[in-house]
Amino acid sequence: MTPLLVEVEVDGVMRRLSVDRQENGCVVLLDERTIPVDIYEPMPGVLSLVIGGRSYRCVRSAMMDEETIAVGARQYRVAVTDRRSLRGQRKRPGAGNGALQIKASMPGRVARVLVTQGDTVRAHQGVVVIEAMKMQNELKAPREGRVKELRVAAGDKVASGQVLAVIE
Amino acid sequence: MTPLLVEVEVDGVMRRLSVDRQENGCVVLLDERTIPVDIYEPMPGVLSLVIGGRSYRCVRSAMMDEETIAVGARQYRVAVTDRRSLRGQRKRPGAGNGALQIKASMPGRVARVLVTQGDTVRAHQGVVVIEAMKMQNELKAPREGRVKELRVAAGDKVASGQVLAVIE
Amino acid sequence: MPSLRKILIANRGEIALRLLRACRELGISPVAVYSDADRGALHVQHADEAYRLGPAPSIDSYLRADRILEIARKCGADAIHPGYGFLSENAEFAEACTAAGITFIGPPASAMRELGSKTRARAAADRARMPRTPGSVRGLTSPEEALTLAKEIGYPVMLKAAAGGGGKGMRAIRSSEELPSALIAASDEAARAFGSGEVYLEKLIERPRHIEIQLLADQHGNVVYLGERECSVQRRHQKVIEEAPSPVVGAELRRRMGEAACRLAREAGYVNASTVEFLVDEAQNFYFLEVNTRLQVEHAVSELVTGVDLVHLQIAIAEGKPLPFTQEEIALRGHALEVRVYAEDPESGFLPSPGKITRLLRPGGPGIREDEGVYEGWDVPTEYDPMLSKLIAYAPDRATAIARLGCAIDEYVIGGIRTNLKLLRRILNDPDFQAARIDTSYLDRLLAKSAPENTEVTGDTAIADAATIAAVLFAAPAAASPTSQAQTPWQQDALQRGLHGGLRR
Amino acid sequence: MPSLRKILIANRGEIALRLLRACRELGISPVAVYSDADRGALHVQHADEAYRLGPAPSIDSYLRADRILEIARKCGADAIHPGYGFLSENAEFAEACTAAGITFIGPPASAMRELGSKTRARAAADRARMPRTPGSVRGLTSPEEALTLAKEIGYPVMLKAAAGGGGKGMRAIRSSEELPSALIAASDEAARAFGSGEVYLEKLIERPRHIEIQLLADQHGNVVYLGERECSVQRRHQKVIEEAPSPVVGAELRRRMGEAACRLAREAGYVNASTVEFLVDEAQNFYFLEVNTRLQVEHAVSELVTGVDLVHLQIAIAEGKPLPFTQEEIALRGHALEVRVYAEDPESGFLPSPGKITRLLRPGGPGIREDEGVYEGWDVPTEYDPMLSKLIAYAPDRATAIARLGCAIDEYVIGGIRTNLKLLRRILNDPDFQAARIDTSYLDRLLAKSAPENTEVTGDTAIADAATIAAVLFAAPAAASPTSQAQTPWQQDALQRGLHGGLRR
Repeated sequence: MTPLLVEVEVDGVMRRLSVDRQENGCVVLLDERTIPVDIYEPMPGVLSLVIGGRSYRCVRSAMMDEETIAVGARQYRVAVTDRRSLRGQRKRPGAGNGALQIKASMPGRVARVLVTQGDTVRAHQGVVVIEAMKMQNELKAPREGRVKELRVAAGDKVASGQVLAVIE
Repeated sequence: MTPLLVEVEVDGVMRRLSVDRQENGCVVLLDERTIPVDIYEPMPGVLSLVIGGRSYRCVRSAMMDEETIAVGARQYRVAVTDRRSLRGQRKRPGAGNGALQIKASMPGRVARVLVTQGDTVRAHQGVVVIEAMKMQNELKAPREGRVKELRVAAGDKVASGQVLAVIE
Repeated sequence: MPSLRKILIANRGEIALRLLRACRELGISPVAVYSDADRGALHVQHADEAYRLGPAPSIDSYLRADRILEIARKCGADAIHPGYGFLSENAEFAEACTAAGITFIGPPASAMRELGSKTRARAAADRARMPRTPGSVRGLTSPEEALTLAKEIGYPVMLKAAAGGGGKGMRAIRSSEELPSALIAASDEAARAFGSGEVYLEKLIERPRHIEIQLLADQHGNVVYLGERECSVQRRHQKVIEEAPSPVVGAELRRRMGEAACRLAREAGYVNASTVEFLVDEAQNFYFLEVNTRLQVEHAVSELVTGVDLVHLQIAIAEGKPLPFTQEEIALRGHALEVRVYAEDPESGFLPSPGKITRLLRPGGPGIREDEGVYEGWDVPTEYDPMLSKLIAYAPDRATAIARLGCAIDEYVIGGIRTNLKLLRRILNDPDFQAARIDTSYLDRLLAKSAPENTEVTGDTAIADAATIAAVLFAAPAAASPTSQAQTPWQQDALQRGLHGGLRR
Repeated sequence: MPSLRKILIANRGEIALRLLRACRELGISPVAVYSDADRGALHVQHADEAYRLGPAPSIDSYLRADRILEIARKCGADAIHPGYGFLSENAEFAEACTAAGITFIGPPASAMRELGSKTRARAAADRARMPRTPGSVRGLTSPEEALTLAKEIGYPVMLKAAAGGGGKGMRAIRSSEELPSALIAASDEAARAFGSGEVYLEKLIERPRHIEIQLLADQHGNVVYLGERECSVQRRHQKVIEEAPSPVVGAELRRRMGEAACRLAREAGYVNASTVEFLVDEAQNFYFLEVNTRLQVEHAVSELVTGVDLVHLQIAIAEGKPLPFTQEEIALRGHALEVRVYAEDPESGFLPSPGKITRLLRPGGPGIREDEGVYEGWDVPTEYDPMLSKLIAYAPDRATAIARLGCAIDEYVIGGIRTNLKLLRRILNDPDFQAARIDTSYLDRLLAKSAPENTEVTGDTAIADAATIAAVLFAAPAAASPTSQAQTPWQQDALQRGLHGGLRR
């Protein structure tokens, strides 16, 4: 069997692993250490790992385009990429200069739109206000730019993850 | 839409229903009463029914060839049949004269086999003893007959529902 | 009054389920009401009867007093329990229940009015010889009156809305220059929020603790206090963690606060459960803050340390029964802490995080109580308060209760939405919280500090390694379970597909 | 002795998780051990460390004292908690731990031996001036001796195995004719089960209640009792429901039983937690039965009424700390009941029902504690005791605790396997149980009566109608969810397929 080579971004740090499937688990090569891992999957989205005698219950949660792994009280934001498609992918918001989508972080209703198309916005300037659970929440531009598109108007219902505006 | 006609055996009593799907629920014709039913499925295997203002949480559990519906503390054994295939199907053990399978009611190990092939057995005579969870349990012939087949021997591991012997 | 047979629960979420359980335990049939967003909610599933109120917004559903009364009449309910929030402090609704011959499980409308207005309650506090912050006992009528009063009691002062709650119409004023314009702004805000622009002025207490007394009063004039709760861990005037007893209240202070609260209840002709809130300063002076004329969210911690069931007693009181114990028979034992589990993201400015709960693993074991309002598969609606559940720990002492609650949070898994569990864990780990060095601005101070990184907490990277490996195994399911779909040899190409499938699920 | 830092938990199931939680709360690192059947068990998932013992059978895993000690040494555990069952009452194991420099959380081996043999314990009871049933204090040596003794104390008498437990080697004898052959049979059975054929004879108490005293003894000679538990609801000498306090024990009887139990513990040089079991007759005479030199399954009900944590205290005692309270400081408050939830089918002769738990909905809310050992998706193994979970209710009084526990059982859903939940509910509903008219043969009498039919319970058929309709909707999923796969018009043919699919799933 060919070991799997992957790169994982964990809490913003990129890590390289090789994973080789074995009976009852796998052998991982991480940071030049060879780590045998005993694996049990009690239910979908939950993995019990025993590594060198230490036991970890790892729970996956996917929210919008983000994935976290919780181990006890600790939560890690992770993003797994295969090696070939690594470059140019999963760029973090605000990191580059391309067009950037502002998405609703929760379902709700558009209370106000604070900009108009063509406006220049500063980083962290409010763009759209969403109301949900009795609270108003201002979604901000992650970096400076120009409002290329405005896809919602006051009063619109929006779904979680829906694109509200595009900054370029 | 054509209403669905079904027969259900509930705790041994055969009942006939017609079910007509509507928005947010259905209309049931049962015992010559027309019953509007509001339906919500919070998770697979669980139904919340509101019937005439009364609320029922109904939980399905399937064990071996038996199905139960639990409503609060009450459990009902149910068997749904469509009308065409009703006759001759789902005959209860001991009710007829055909060949009859004795199945393991739980996973375990065969402790003893109490009969040999060709033996005549009385109703309720012990046939096989299964050991599980530190307890020995004797599986009995549901009616008199002859041991047509014996499919296990002492020491065998058996799965739940596995056929151990056939009585004819 | 005969025993109640059927109670309509005019609420939703965890409190509806908690009330429903109490009804069942007492052999009373619980009736649920629900909005369109709540047809699948736990309180509907578990009720004996359930009736639709209307569309999701509260104003069209849980605030529809007329619909609720109509349903109660039609289904033959002989009482209504309003829970907290919604109609629970609405005197008109209490009156309408009484007029319809339906028992309102709460105080008489008159007592609710007397104590519901903060200015009237302050006047009642004076009659009950209860310490309060220096300041007005009626609404301010002019900026001049405000300036004179403020000078008299000394800056800093607080402007507050008489009908207020939740921090609206509230302003801290540190000098006379700020006062006139703040008065106008506060009054405007109060008028918009509560339909009354009445504001009053009181001395601002620096770094106060929020400590409140739980009261029970029956219809026969018996009033008792069941100790205090400390609720100093707040954000924007919303309580986050509550505990009983308060780590700073001794027997003598408890007795003085409790007796003062009982006097106020008697003064107002109060019946049923209520809470008298106080601010306590660093010198252990206590000042009357306001009265909540209903069951509190945080009532569970009092139940655990006193051993009583407040909802059972609310119902008994409504049935006309006398309290089953005297003040002398009430003893506190052990320590209880409650955390409010919210669907919100503390790391993004506490944005609400409604949505589908894809995984729910609840803690259990000794000393753990959960008053839950959600289940795995439930879609948390956007229309209501984002509280999912109350997680409560009881133990012989405060340190053990904190440790126990922390462990329960570690066990708790809520997947698919963001929650404040990690923040709650951080508070419980905080040395200041553990040493009870808290006041109402404690949480703001904690939040101003940056949260410790995962690696700082442990000092080793093994847990991060496990998370890293788990992330890969989740993304490539074949790696996790050799007996699942991918029994074919482990191949690079298949895995690339696995990775994508895993990520995009 | 320094504080413990790492404890190996030599057990499985709910007690392993309960012990593990206690360790975490105390800041002690818990280490799990597991058989091949338990790799996916909760106690493995939640431990800090986990080590494989061996194949599934207990004799190859949880009874492997050598493996467990080796693991403890290798991982640096400074103590072992044995839980109940398995190695918990094995004096050789306790000695081996001590020899290896690892603290055994339990009594010294000497006290375990002194009280573990029933005949030696009876002799110790005499020295401690503790009432016991008339009969022998050493093993019978001949049928003649047995006949003489039986005549002396009067029939009916009981034959019991000195090393016994769980009803093995036990015989009720009503006349001298039965005695000689029964003696041989009992001795043979005892020899096979326990490796010792020693049997003794005692007076049979008619319709006794099983009432036991919880003890704690520290290393400094302090011994206290934490009230009693009544465990009269039994089947084949296995407890099914336990409660504290006993509904028939008043303050005076409690004091007499408690003090007698403390005397016995002192007599035997006992340290740590133990339980002294008694039979109590209808005239409230109490007779020493036996001592359990370990934590009991039913310890939780004592914790709830006394407000202490017995496992925390076991650990503190093992660390050499003195008890943190005196006898006078221990007070009972409220009432607690526990039911043992088993994977067994009471309707088919209590056949075990292992298998996969396909749905698990756990109860919650006020006064409910669950010490759980399973989760949704867990495959209950065939190799061990079929207890899934302990469900415990606390309330101010017995009637409320019974009602509360009944409601919790109604909420509890365990799908995919058969359980005794329905029988537990039936007991809680039974007027005799509610009136505390119970003794150790109560449950056999109840089981001899036929269970009430579903319709008898309610008197109406509406619930059966709902179940009937639900059965059809489950069988034809399209009927339940119009927005699911079958969005096409409701058609006879599609439904026939749906029906079959539903049934055969």
